[in-house]
Amino acid sequence: MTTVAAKPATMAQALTRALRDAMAADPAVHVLGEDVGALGGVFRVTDGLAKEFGEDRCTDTPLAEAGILGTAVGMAMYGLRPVVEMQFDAFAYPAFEQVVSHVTKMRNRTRGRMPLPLTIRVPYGGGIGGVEHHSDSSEAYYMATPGLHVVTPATVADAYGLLRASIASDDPVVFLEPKRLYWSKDAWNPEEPAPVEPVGRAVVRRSGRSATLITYGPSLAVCMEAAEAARAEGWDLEVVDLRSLVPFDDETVCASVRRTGRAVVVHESGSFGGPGGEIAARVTERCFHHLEAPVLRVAGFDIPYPPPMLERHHLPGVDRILDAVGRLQWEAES
Amino acid sequence: MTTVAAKPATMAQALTRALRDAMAADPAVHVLGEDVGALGGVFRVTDGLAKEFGEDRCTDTPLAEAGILGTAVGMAMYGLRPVVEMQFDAFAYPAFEQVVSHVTKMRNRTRGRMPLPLTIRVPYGGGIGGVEHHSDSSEAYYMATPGLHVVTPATVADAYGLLRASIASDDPVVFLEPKRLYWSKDAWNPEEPAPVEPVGRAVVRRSGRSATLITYGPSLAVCMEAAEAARAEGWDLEVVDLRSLVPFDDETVCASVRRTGRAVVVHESGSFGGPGGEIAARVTERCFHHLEAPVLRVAGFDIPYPPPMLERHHLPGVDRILDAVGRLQWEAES
Amino acid sequence: MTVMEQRGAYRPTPPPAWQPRTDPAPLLPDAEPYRVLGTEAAAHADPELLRTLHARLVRGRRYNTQATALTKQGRLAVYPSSTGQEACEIAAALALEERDWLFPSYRDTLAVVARGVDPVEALTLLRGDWHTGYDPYEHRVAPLSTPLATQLPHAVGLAHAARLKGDDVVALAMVGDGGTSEGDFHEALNFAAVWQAPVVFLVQNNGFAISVPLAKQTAAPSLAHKAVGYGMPGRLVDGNDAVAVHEVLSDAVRRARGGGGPTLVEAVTYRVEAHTNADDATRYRGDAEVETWRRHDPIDLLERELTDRGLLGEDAARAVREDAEAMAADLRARMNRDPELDPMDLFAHVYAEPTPHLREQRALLRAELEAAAEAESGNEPGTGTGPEGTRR
Amino acid sequence: MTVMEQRGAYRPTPPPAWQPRTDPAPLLPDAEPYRVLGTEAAAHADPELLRTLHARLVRGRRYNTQATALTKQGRLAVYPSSTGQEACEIAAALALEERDWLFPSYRDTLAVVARGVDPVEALTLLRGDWHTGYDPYEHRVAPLSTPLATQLPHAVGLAHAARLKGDDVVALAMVGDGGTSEGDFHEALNFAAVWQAPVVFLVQNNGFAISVPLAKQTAAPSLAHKAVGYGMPGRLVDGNDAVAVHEVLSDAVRRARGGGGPTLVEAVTYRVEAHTNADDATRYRGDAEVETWRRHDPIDLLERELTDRGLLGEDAARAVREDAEAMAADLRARMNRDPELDPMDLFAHVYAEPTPHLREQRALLRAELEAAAEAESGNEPGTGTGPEGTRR
Ligand SMILES: Cc1ncc(C[n+]2csc(CCOP(=O)(O)OP(=O)(O)O)c2C)c(N)n1
Ligand SMILES: Cc1ncc(C[n+]2csc(CCOP(=O)(O)OP(=O)(O)O)c2C)c(N)n1
Ligand SMILES: [Mg+2]
Ligand SMILES: [Mg+2]
Repeated sequence: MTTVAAKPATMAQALTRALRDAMAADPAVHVLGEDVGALGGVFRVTDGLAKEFGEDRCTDTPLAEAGILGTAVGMAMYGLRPVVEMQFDAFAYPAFEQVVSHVTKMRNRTRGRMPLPLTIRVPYGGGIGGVEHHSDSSEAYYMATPGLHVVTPATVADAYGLLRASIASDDPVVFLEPKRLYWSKDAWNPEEPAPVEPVGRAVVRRSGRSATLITYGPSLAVCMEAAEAARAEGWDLEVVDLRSLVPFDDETVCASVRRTGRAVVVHESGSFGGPGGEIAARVTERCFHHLEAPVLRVAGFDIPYPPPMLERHHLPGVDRILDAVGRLQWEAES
Repeated sequence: MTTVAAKPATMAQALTRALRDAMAADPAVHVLGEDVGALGGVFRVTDGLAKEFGEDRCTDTPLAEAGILGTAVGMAMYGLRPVVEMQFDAFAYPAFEQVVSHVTKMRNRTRGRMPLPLTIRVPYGGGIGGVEHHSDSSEAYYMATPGLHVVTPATVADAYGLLRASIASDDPVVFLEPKRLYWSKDAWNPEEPAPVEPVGRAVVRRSGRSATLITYGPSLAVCMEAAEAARAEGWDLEVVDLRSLVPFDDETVCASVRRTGRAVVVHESGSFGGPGGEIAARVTERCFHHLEAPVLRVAGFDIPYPPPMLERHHLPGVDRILDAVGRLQWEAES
Repeated sequence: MTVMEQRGAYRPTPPPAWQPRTDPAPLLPDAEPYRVLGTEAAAHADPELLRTLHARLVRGRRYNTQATALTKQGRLAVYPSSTGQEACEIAAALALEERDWLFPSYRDTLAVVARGVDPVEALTLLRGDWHTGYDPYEHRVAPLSTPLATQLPHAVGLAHAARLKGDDVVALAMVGDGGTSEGDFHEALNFAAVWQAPVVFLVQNNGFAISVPLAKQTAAPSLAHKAVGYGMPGRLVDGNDAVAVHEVLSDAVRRARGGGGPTLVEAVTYRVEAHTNADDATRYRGDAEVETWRRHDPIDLLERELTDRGLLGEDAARAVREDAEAMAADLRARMNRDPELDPMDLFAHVYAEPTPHLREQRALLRAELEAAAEAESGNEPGTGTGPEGTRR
Repeated sequence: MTVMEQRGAYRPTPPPAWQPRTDPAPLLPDAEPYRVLGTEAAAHADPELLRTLHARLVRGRRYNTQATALTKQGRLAVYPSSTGQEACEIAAALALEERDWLFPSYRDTLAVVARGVDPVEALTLLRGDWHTGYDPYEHRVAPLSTPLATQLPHAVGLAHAARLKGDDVVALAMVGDGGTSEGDFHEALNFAAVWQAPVVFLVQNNGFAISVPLAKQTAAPSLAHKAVGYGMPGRLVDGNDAVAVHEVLSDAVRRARGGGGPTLVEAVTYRVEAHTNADDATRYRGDAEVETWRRHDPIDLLERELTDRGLLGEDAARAVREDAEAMAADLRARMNRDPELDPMDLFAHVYAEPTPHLREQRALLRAELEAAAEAESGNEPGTGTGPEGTRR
């Protein structure tokens, strides 16, 4: 293989490449969804796949999400490895019964005889000026459903690696693609993608000693920026990117929090009943005596996602994160 | 009104009475669902309503949950006050898109012009030997959806009072009925029901000084039993019944935890991404310096709900609660 | 007497005594879409109706081009144009009485405006200042909203409720060819037929669901053929023939109003523009096909009829154009003003009363905004109002 | 060549050139349910088939009564009997080749057993020792499961996958009259027709969805009339006529296998027993109706034919009964043994590998069970094995 120098690629391109490589590597991989064929998907993530692999491998379905996922279940029962595209987060809800009542239960129901290796790709989150129903963060629903893996990349390289790993997984995966990162760029060499590891490991994106920001997907970049800005306040923040909400990497997260003694969970999803509650609770259970302050949460408000012109007030920003860090009872330390 | 002495009534009877009284008081109240008419519902909660109020007020619908809730939305848009019955927890999932994308968003979308006063009754939880898909605890999904109230009674009197309050509410309510309490009995006077207060207040069901058990619905009785058993270990447990998960009564819960310094959240729902994470996180945020130990959770396992013959291993029981109480770092105190 | 009793409760009978519960024959659509313009029937069309339809269609077309232009200027987040489909949009609005209700799909801004909603308020969703700009009760128009087919059961429920209350109200619900594949379409039509609710379902079959052509959406002889499976009549109509659509919808509305139950109308039309301004239609269809349809333009069809019958003089035609231009100018002017927004509105209508939890979050935002305002007035102005721009 | 290309891609044409995409006429069901028994056609029925069907139906009936008896003895949590519907159950299983797949609804234990699944393993869900007792791949039978209509898209996906792989496999999916109202029914039939998947849909119209009669479920002329709206043929058959059901299903399977696409079959039958043992049918229907149907019993119909034609002698009849009794005795004996259960199985198959989080929970349960076992062996035995009973 000739070595190609890393050059900037977008997350969307890395995802396309992951699908293409997965399809080339395994004829059982089939892509299906609305507009995934000639159009290449509304975000162009499936661009070129129908042409390269034929419409039987990359199929435009009728417009019915429960039907898409339901038929994908049947395809997986017959040994295929379907990758389903839901066009937007809020348009995955019609398929919710199939997720909760079958996708996540078939393996267990049959004592492992009928696994369902399928991947449900869901563009999610806000920050793109989308109108109502185009900016939902639905991860809380999927986290609360045993039997699923819930994966979300925050970098271009992870978009490739985690999607390959998800498709290769013998368990069903909800793969959440942060919409606002689709056009984010990063130096990345498609010819030498990082080795594809199984999902389940968080990664420390920035080391620090004062406090840990625990985050994922669309909020990683905001946290990195906040960590940079925090230096002016004398705080040296560590940033952990979860990469998968299920499996949850307690080891990496707790090792960080035990070191820093303080933590803030940051995500776009609403806070009430959202991922941050689980994360804060389990970190507290495991690190109670290391904590100088309660684990705080910076999250979207508990409101319907706002219209485009107001979304910046809703999304966790650098200032809101720094305000939370400021509330981590620094006096207590001295 | 003649005074009738309180005699034992079941929770199912109290719910029936609440529906009947609500329908009698307000002609806008309409009941609809599968088998709610002649049969009176599979749990007989709507027994007699079609006869008393006619089939137009208590209507057997075609078998389609999204259709039931979707038409109820339209009825509420026209000024009715629909009370929808979902036959079992897992059979409410087909209606999930209507819940998330419309029921909870209509008022906000229209700046308050189009409120949707509707109640979605969902028999939920296990402990009744139900086969697969008949024992789900789905409250985590509803909690994570802003715009809903999420209410669940644990006593016969509350079944009446909270259902009346839910139907009277101008906001949409998911009313979760603990299946295994349907036939539980309590002295209750239907002619003198407790005054109907708006939802949103938790209640201390048992006072204690050692630690607080925070619970709701089907787990209240188990917690009361655990509190009784705990006396043998020298623990004097307080038990808080939340009654509504949304609105959440931080005041009552935190007052208790600040007094006792220790807390365990108990529910049937799975723990990962479940209600307990939110509760533990928010209690910790608010009471950190009063806590002698992390807030622990005793919950269902994070597995598909087990088959009837194994469910007792899954459900939080007295021993598991006492084990958790035992882990609340009692040494630290002395 | 209950709804069911009125209709005579069905009791199962063993096959020896079996008979169809309704006669299917009258429910089936004709083999050809119904047309008036360009046929002999056109001669009988009311001149006033022809003129009204023409003026409204021209205005509608102008609205579409103006709204599309506004997206280019960044004044709208997105606009799904109904150019080529104006006959359906306008006829749908005109077939209803004032007391009736319209349930539009996300593409039907034009029908909403034709119903009387302020042209700017109808664009709120797509402009992005709020979700719904108009009061649904003012003109009895359900909120424009994107989840496909979900408005159909709402229409059924509302019509059913109106009937139970004894009100003489019909609901007309619009959906696209793609939307007919959703489960909600099925459930809504079934409830409507069982309840004999006064609803009319209008499917605009414009050939595509974004990039997906009808052949990948359904294998049915026509979408109107779906009606028989619910026990309601299906009607097929040329969706570019405003007179025909108006007649078929008016008939269906009349039928519903008279207690005859729901009707499914398929209007065969074409989406001449791309799905939205953000779409690239060349990826999935060729110019030739679009051209065929441009030659069957709904406004041209009407104008030909009006001219042939000498019903549209030079002056009248100019007046129609000027009226449309005035509407467009007004729309431009009003859309070019920034809407006034209060971020605190985010918390105002989630519940009738905010929960204690929301009150906390509202206080947080208020504090942030106040801090930002202070920082702005004290320091350099114009550093933005979002949390990101205001800390230091 | 793709599926779509094979069928010739539809391109929208303006109404002047419009024509139905498929001819609807052949898709419509006959006005009367198709019958063989009791008609002249019965004389041509293969004696061997008649005898086989008879023996299987008798066995099926006996299975139903035995399973119902087991609920009374507390050996099953619940049992939805298919008494009166045995003709559909058995014919569905017999219409398939071994390599084909059956997708049952929750009521179709009988079809599952007729397909070859062990009679005890087929009851696992209802007995409550696990969710699915059999290996779906052994006899190509999808798991029995309760969420209505959700199995239909699975059948379509499986059949589609088989076709893509070039395998000669047909899927037969069963659903009730109530289940046809669900959105999943609609979506499954539509996908099947668009993909021309080799699927047969069998609706057992048994008159009720629990307490809800068909008239409150649909206003359609028949459920088979739904087929035309998807572009597939609809067939109506007397569901108590085993020969007729077998023939109609075999035709549909043959058609699917030959690449002719899906078929919707409505079998008109009746649920003679209550919905399940837990139901009280007197709340919603009278005895007279049930009696009418008992006189149209599927086993009687067959026996009359066999006797008339002298095909069922005394000995043969006894052999059939004895075979059924032997099956029932075996079922009783095996169901009266308590199943052996390991609570640790709860964690074994949630994922291919348990997550770290689940490993923690598994360890907790194991510790509890070990403590309980110790307590039990050390102290008084027999205090139960659940967490509640074992602490002190
Ligand atoms: C439930 C749902 N799924 C997917 C989408 C994304 N989407 C928006 S428009 C559209 C195509 C709609 O096609 P059709 O119903 O024919 O209406 P048209 O756009 O032609 O007016 C799709 C797939 C959506 N809005 N809602
Ligand atoms: C999605 C869903 N909703 C509701 C139920 C509860 N339920 C179980 S059986 C039944 C009636 C089914 O009627 P039908 O489809 O006619 O089948 P039958 O019972 O007559 O065989 C209902 C409502 C369910 N199992 N699944
Ligand atoms: Mg369309
Ligand atoms: Mg039935």
